[in-house]
Amino acid sequence: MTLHIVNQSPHAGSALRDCLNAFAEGDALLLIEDGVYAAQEKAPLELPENDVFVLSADAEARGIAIAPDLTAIDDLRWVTLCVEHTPIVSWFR
Amino acid sequence: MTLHIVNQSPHAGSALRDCLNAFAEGDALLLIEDGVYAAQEKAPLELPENDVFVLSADAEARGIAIAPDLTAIDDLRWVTLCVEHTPIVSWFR
Amino acid sequence: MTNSILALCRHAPYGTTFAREGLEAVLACAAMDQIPEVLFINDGVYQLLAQNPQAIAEKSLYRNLQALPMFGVERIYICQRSATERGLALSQLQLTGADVQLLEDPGSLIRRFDQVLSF
Amino acid sequence: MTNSILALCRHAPYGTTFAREGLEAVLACAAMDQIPEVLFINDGVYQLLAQNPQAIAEKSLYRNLQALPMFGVERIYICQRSATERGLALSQLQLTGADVQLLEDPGSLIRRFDQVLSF
Amino acid sequence: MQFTLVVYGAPHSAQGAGTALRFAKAVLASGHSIFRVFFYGDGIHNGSALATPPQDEQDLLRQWQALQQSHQLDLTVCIAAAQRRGVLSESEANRLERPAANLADGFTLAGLGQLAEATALSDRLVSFGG
Amino acid sequence: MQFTLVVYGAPHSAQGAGTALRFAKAVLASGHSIFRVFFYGDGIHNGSALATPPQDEQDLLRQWQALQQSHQLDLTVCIAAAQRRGVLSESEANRLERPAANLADGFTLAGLGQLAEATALSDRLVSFGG
Repeated sequence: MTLHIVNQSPHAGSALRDCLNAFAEGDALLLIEDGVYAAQEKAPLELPENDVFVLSADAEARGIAIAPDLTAIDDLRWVTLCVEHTPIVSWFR
Repeated sequence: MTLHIVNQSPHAGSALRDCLNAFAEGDALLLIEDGVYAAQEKAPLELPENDVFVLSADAEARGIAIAPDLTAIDDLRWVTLCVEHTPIVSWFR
Repeated sequence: MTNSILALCRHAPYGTTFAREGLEAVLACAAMDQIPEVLFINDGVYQLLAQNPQAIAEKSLYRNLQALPMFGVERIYICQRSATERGLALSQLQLTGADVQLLEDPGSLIRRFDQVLSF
Repeated sequence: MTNSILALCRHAPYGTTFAREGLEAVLACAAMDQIPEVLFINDGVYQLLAQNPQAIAEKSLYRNLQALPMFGVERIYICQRSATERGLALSQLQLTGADVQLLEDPGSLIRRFDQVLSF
Repeated sequence: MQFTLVVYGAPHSAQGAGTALRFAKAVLASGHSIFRVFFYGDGIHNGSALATPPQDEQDLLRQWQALQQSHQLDLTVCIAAAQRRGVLSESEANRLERPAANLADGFTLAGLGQLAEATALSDRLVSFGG
Repeated sequence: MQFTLVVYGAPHSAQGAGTALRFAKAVLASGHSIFRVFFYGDGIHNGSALATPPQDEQDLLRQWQALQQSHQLDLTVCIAAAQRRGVLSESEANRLERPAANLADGFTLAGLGQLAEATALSDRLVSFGG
């Protein structure tokens, strides 16, 4: 199952929308960098119900409160996610 | 009256939408670089009725057919547009 | 007579350097007595949300923005639509010592200026 | 056994260098007998629209893409949704010598591969 | 009229670098003058003497240099943005104890005050995104 | 497991450069190994020896170099992307008749074949956007 990584703000760029259009059942999503703006409660795009992760360093940096149904993770857990999934697809710029 | 310049694809980034949200009556819009993808007939965003210009070098480069109600211009006409307007605002990335 | 200047701050902090380098340019203008007015719009409104970027080894842009009023940059606007779309209230977007104003019509603000710097 | 590779081409030509440098990477993989399959998706579908970039002093990416089948890169997909959203028909998006396939479900294609290179 | 151009795009990365050059030529061809071209953000890479594009790609550096010579253009590279990104003059390389300098002939390193001045004093300012 | 990292972001321009470094540290801290870090596109600027960030900003170059030394990391900079953008080794600078070299110690210039090989042979590939 694929791990999708999105680093772009959902307001500024299409990366998250593009990713969700290529999302398959059972895939996981990780929001990093400006991607964490999609992790707020009233974010513009609806996220998958399961397996959505948020890099906590980036959320904290930006002062973002992560919606309760998402999972905040650190860098080590990110590595584990990569071990658990294949392929890994980055959506950027 | 303001001249707005947009260089981003309307599918990939928010620059054009952001620009249109800050557009005032009588302003002019110039689409350059990947912004010319908004100049096609079935583009995703509705453009102002008047004073929308498209840099023809960029449209030609990308193989884009410019919608008939828009004005294709060359670099010299772009300079004239800048002389005729103030301020000039670029919306990018 | 020199030109009136508006700085248009459109980008979120940290993801790119537009926000940081925009602030540096605004402060440089102010230091030359070419004091710009500043409009935070689109993802730029996130610059004014309190931040804690230690974990990504960055300086706090939010804290550095607080220097604007000390440099005489006091006319600071926030695009209302941008804030609302992002679920942000004016009370969350503050600069100490500045009268931050919500703006309904950015287009009519922009055309008041001779020059606009985009960041 | 080496990994299967998908190249995900998401960017329009010319505005940035992702498209050009993506093509170079795909050709390099093919030259090493690690032949990737290629998915044009999002603004990447514009790479397959005939181009004439002389006026901006660029080489034609479109023309260079035609080299893909000669290097053995023959499994080439276009995201149907991306093409439709941009008003493009399959007949406008062709590579000489390749059987370009329209793809309805990019997610299930992607997960067939071991590695995905994004451009 | 006096134009100032602000360039945010790096060559061989964003089209804005090439667009700015074309616009500069059009300004001069129209009989206007250029007060300053200010390279900021990633745009500072336009001033790198080491960029060596393949033969069949355009060489923006030589074109900027030719324009600078023929029109005495003021090509100013923001010193703070350039330091961070590794474009240094001889004197900066010495001062910062770095092993080499790579600022191209025809370009000058200077502070953001030059952007402020150009914004205040030129008739038109046009920015070229990254 | 063997990881390959592909870095598209330039330091002091896109956060991806710093994110890649943090991820590399986490990979090593987790007991996995790094097959290669491949710097492509604007990411090649990570290999510039001349980048001199202000004292109060992070110095990614020194951190990559320290990691390279402690873990014998393979830090490969794409030679074609680097030529275009002006990051050259001594031998490239000589060959291309450029006035200076600026590739940092610990980094190696090599062709895109190194990306192909790493993609084919490592267990996981993670890309860091610009």
